[in-house]
Amino acid sequence: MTALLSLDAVSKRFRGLIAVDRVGFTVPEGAIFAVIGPNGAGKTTLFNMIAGAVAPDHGAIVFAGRPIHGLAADAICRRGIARTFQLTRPFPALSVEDNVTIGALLRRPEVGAARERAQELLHRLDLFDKRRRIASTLTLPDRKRLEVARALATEPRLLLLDEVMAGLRPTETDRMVVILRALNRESGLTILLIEHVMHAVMALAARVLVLDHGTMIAEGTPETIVHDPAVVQSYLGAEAV
Amino acid sequence: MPLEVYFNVVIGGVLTGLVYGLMALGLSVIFGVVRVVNFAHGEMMTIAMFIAVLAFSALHLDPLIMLIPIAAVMFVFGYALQVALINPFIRRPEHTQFLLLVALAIIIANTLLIIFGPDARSVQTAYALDSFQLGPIIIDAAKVYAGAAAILFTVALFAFFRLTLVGKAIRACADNYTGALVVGLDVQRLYALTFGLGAACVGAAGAMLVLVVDVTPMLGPSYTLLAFVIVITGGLGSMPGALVGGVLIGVTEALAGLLFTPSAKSMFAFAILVLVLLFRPQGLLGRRLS
Amino acid sequence: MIARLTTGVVRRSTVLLALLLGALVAAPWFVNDYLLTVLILILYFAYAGQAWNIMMGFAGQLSLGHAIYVGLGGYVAATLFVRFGVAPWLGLLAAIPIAAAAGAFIGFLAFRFGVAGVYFAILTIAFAEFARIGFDHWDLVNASSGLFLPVREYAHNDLWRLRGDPTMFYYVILAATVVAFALCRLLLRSRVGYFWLAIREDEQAARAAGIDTFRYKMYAVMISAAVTAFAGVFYAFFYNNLFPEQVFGISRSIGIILGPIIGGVGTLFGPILGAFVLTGLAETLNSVMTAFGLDLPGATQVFYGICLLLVVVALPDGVWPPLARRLGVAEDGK
Amino acid sequence: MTRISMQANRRRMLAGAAATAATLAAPAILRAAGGALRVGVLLPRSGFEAGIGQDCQRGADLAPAILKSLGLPDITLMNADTESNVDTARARAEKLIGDGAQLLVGAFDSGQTTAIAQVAEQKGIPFVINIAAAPAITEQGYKFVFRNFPTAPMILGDAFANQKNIFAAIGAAPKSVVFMHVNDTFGTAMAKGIGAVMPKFNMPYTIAEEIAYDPAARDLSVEVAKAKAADADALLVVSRLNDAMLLTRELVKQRWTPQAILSMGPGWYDDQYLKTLGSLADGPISFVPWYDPHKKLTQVLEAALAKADSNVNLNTNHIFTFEALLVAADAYRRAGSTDPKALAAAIRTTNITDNVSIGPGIAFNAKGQNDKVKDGAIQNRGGKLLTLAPKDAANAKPEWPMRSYLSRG
Repeated sequence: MTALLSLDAVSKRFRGLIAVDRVGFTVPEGAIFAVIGPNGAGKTTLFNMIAGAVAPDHGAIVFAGRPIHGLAADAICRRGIARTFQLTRPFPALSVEDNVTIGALLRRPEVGAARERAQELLHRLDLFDKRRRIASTLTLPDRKRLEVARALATEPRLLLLDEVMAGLRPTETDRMVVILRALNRESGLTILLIEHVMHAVMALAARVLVLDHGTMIAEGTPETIVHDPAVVQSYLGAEAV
Repeated sequence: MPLEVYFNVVIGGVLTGLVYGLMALGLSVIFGVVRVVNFAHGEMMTIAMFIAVLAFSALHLDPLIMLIPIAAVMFVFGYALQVALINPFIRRPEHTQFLLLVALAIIIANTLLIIFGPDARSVQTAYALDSFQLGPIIIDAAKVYAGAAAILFTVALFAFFRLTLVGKAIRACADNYTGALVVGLDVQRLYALTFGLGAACVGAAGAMLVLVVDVTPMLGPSYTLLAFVIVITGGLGSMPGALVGGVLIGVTEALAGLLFTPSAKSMFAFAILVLVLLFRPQGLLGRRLS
Repeated sequence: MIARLTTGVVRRSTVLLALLLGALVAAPWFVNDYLLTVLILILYFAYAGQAWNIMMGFAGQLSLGHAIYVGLGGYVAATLFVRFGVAPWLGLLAAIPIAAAAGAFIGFLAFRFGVAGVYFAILTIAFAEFARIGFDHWDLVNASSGLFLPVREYAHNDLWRLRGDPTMFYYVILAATVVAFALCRLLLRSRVGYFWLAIREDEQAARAAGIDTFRYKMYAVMISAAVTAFAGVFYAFFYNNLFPEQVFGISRSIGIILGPIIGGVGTLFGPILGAFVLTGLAETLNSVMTAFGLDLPGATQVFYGICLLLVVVALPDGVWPPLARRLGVAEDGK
Repeated sequence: MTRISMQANRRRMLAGAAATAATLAAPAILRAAGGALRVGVLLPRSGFEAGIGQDCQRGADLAPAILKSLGLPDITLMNADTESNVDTARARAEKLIGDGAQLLVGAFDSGQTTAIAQVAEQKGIPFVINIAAAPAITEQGYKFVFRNFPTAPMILGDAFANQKNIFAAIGAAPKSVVFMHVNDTFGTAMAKGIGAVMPKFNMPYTIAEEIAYDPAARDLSVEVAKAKAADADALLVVSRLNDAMLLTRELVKQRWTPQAILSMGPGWYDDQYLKTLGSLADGPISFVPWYDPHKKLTQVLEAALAKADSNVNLNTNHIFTFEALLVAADAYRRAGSTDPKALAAAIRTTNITDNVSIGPGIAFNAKGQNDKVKDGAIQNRGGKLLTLAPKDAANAKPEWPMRSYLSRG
């Protein structure tokens, strides 16, 4: 497997506070890769740097063989990286279908074709029946699904998911896991996720990276991670095991 | 041109700029906290100016003495306005607030027209036409008094925001709305207080301005625009910024009038505004917005 | 089932629009000259309001200085006509790129330097004022003494040179309003329209969805400016005089903006309805005042202001969205 | 003051009520068969020109009674407010015509006047302009538009002629002047005209500096400092009311009294100017379209105005609005019909010699312009306006040079 995304010694500082400190890892094409860590560990900052919302101070981010650090968010999306937001940001006054259609228009300039694609994705994410609803009226789980659908609509090679399981009931989490796994299997979509719900991480990810205070403290398969003493101490605690 | 002309003009610009700054301060305080752009700002000042004219013509009360009472009246007006009308609009989109305040401006200006008629009104104090002469330099006395009063008023307001509990609470609201709600501050009342204070500033400025400017009911829009320019130049939400912006705009217009054709002098004020927006969008003394 | 319902909605709004259009086309046979003038004013504001709505209603960029495009359009076409005898429709070909270029310049500065929200709005006012003062000093356009168009040839209607009676101007502005409506509908249903809505709703999320927001905001400003330019050309040839104070002034900008806000920002029909409501209101108030023999300057405007206030308090999203729901022709989510 | 303007408004309301009653009472068919001539009066009575518009209205309100006393037929005023806006001016003109106005009068502002002129021309309704100096208005080949007010070049020509008369009378003249003008429609038209007109008069002075300022200026201290620094003998100005007051105050504050202030526009003779500035208002000489104090009708008009508004001095705004209505009533008498075409034909042959303004009287040339109207020179003295020139209208000798501002109470 070739590397789709690789980070090399990426750092970011905010007003003297080091949010991310020399983080480096590689996500192979077609993998599902998880980043975990306690709140404030720098996960979202790391995501924001990959997605182009903020530029790294140091280090390199290479996607599909080309450096992308410092590019604008929209340029990075056009290269093939789509993201969701931890605090969901649908287009509030638009319908569910329009939200996803907008994503699909990136690769399918024809509105009709984009709408068809959006409807397929809404089916996939169990939102088809709600496609005429105004996005701001959706429940949190639906909004999370909508974000995933909109991100998928841009036809990414790499999908960045920022805590899409948070706030979901166990059955909903399982459903999301099934959907994501199917996407990964069928189209070879690479997924990088930040997740607190360890159950989902264990079920999905082939590899896990653990961040704490901006630095990497472990990387490996889920099984090795959960037994890593440093991880257990800093983050997982007794109840997660 | 003789050198003293430059001195005269610059000193005049600084003094007028201070009064403009106080007027703009009201806009700045309101925007900084309530996040509403007061498009009726100039009209509110016109109300204050007419009150000053009435007080002088009916009771021979000097506008500088009336400064505090007029500020108090305008405070009540602003407070009531916020409670009755503006409060439901705080979370609404900007264009809706714009419409609300434009409607208010239309009502104020034309009510004043009906009550006072269209003619320019002024206040002829004993010192209205005095000037101080220092060698070749001549300084307009009324502008000196007005400028000094503007500084005093601003210092008092600054102290209020820094030292009193209510002032600190208002600043907390401005910094973090949700946070203020969480710690149990009565945000709506604080907003009303703020709008009242902003109105008081513009009221005080109006009382001073009648010393140097005649008032007509249609004066509002040009002062609203001036307040925008000053406040954005100095930094929206920054109190010293408003005064600095006022002085900068005052001096710029004065010098531009001297060096170029005076009829185009406000173009230079707009040029400064554009430059500030582009290169220092938070304003000269404003804090950078995230 | 759902499909049948939607076609029903579409058909109903088409029928209503056709009825309105039919009534407007037939209007000159039924109304007197005064009402015809009022209708021209309404359509003029409906047209300009639609143009502004492209920028604000669709792409979410609040322009409070739209008079600059009215003024540029009017002055370019009028100057070409007065100085070189160029017909207004050819003048329009110059006015449109010039207005669009001005829009592009303002947009470029604002969007490149991250000027947004209220700051952007004030920047647009600043440029309109800039233009006003500049034209007040520009001798080629007669500075502040005003540019007058020759109005001699009234004998017959000359559509090519836009010289003629109010009925001709009425049909010109009616056609322009219809074209603008069709254009807005087309834009809103196209890729660019969806991208604008995304930017209006959440610019950061729009960028995350791969939208080059700078470019699409530029399109919005330029198209809006270009469409507005014709309002200026129409103004120049209908009133036959241009004064910088009258065409570039802040009150003209406000006049353009009020209609769409009252009607419903971001809707297709809102700007048109808003123009009817506002101009209708102003004229009705005036007639009522005259009928009661109340000749008190300023009183009409006070009542007008109060009505504006009541509408915005009662219907903050504008008159059209609730009315459309009542009529069963709601514009789906947009 | 408040009380007075309220009274004026109430009176106007009553007049309006009467007009409406008349409208309702008279069926359309009877209109042509005599009765009062219905005149639409369009003035900017709100908005930024409200002051002047309402002042003009005073002249209109006095007209019907005076004209009746002269034995002229009745006229009924139909008042409309243009709100200082071109769009509104046009709509109001259409409305007035729709409501039965048979003749229009207005509208002070050149832009609004042009908009109304087009409506009048299309409808074939005569339009008598009270005040508007832009030359272009009567260069359009209109058949139904008439102007009993001088154009900017005419005002300039008369101003220079009258100045030379005054200089000759006092045996002195300034060597240099600073020319300050407001940068609005009228001010720019005058500034442009001056280059063409002044050389023809071989004036004794040169223009040391030209200073254009903003009509909405909040402060004129810089402008005056600049003018003072030019070190000229006199001040030549074209201004409006507010800026005239601002300029005067700045002259006092900056302690500069020029030999003379020669104004070629409104402002310096306005009532508001005299009342507000008191003794400081004395001295400026205005070269403007004015009344001839010796004419009989002037005295009638002055008396009527004194009765209606004792605080107000007769001025240009009243005179020319009144004269516009005089033209209307006179035409109606001669035409004997309210038919617009007959009225327009009658106006074209107007020859009124018993009028108010200076000059031989009112008559219109082929373009509809009264090219006989003459300007006067008036000086503010002790709160009154004295006429210095032309000779046959004069009732005082000039006071020259101006008394120093610093020596006044």
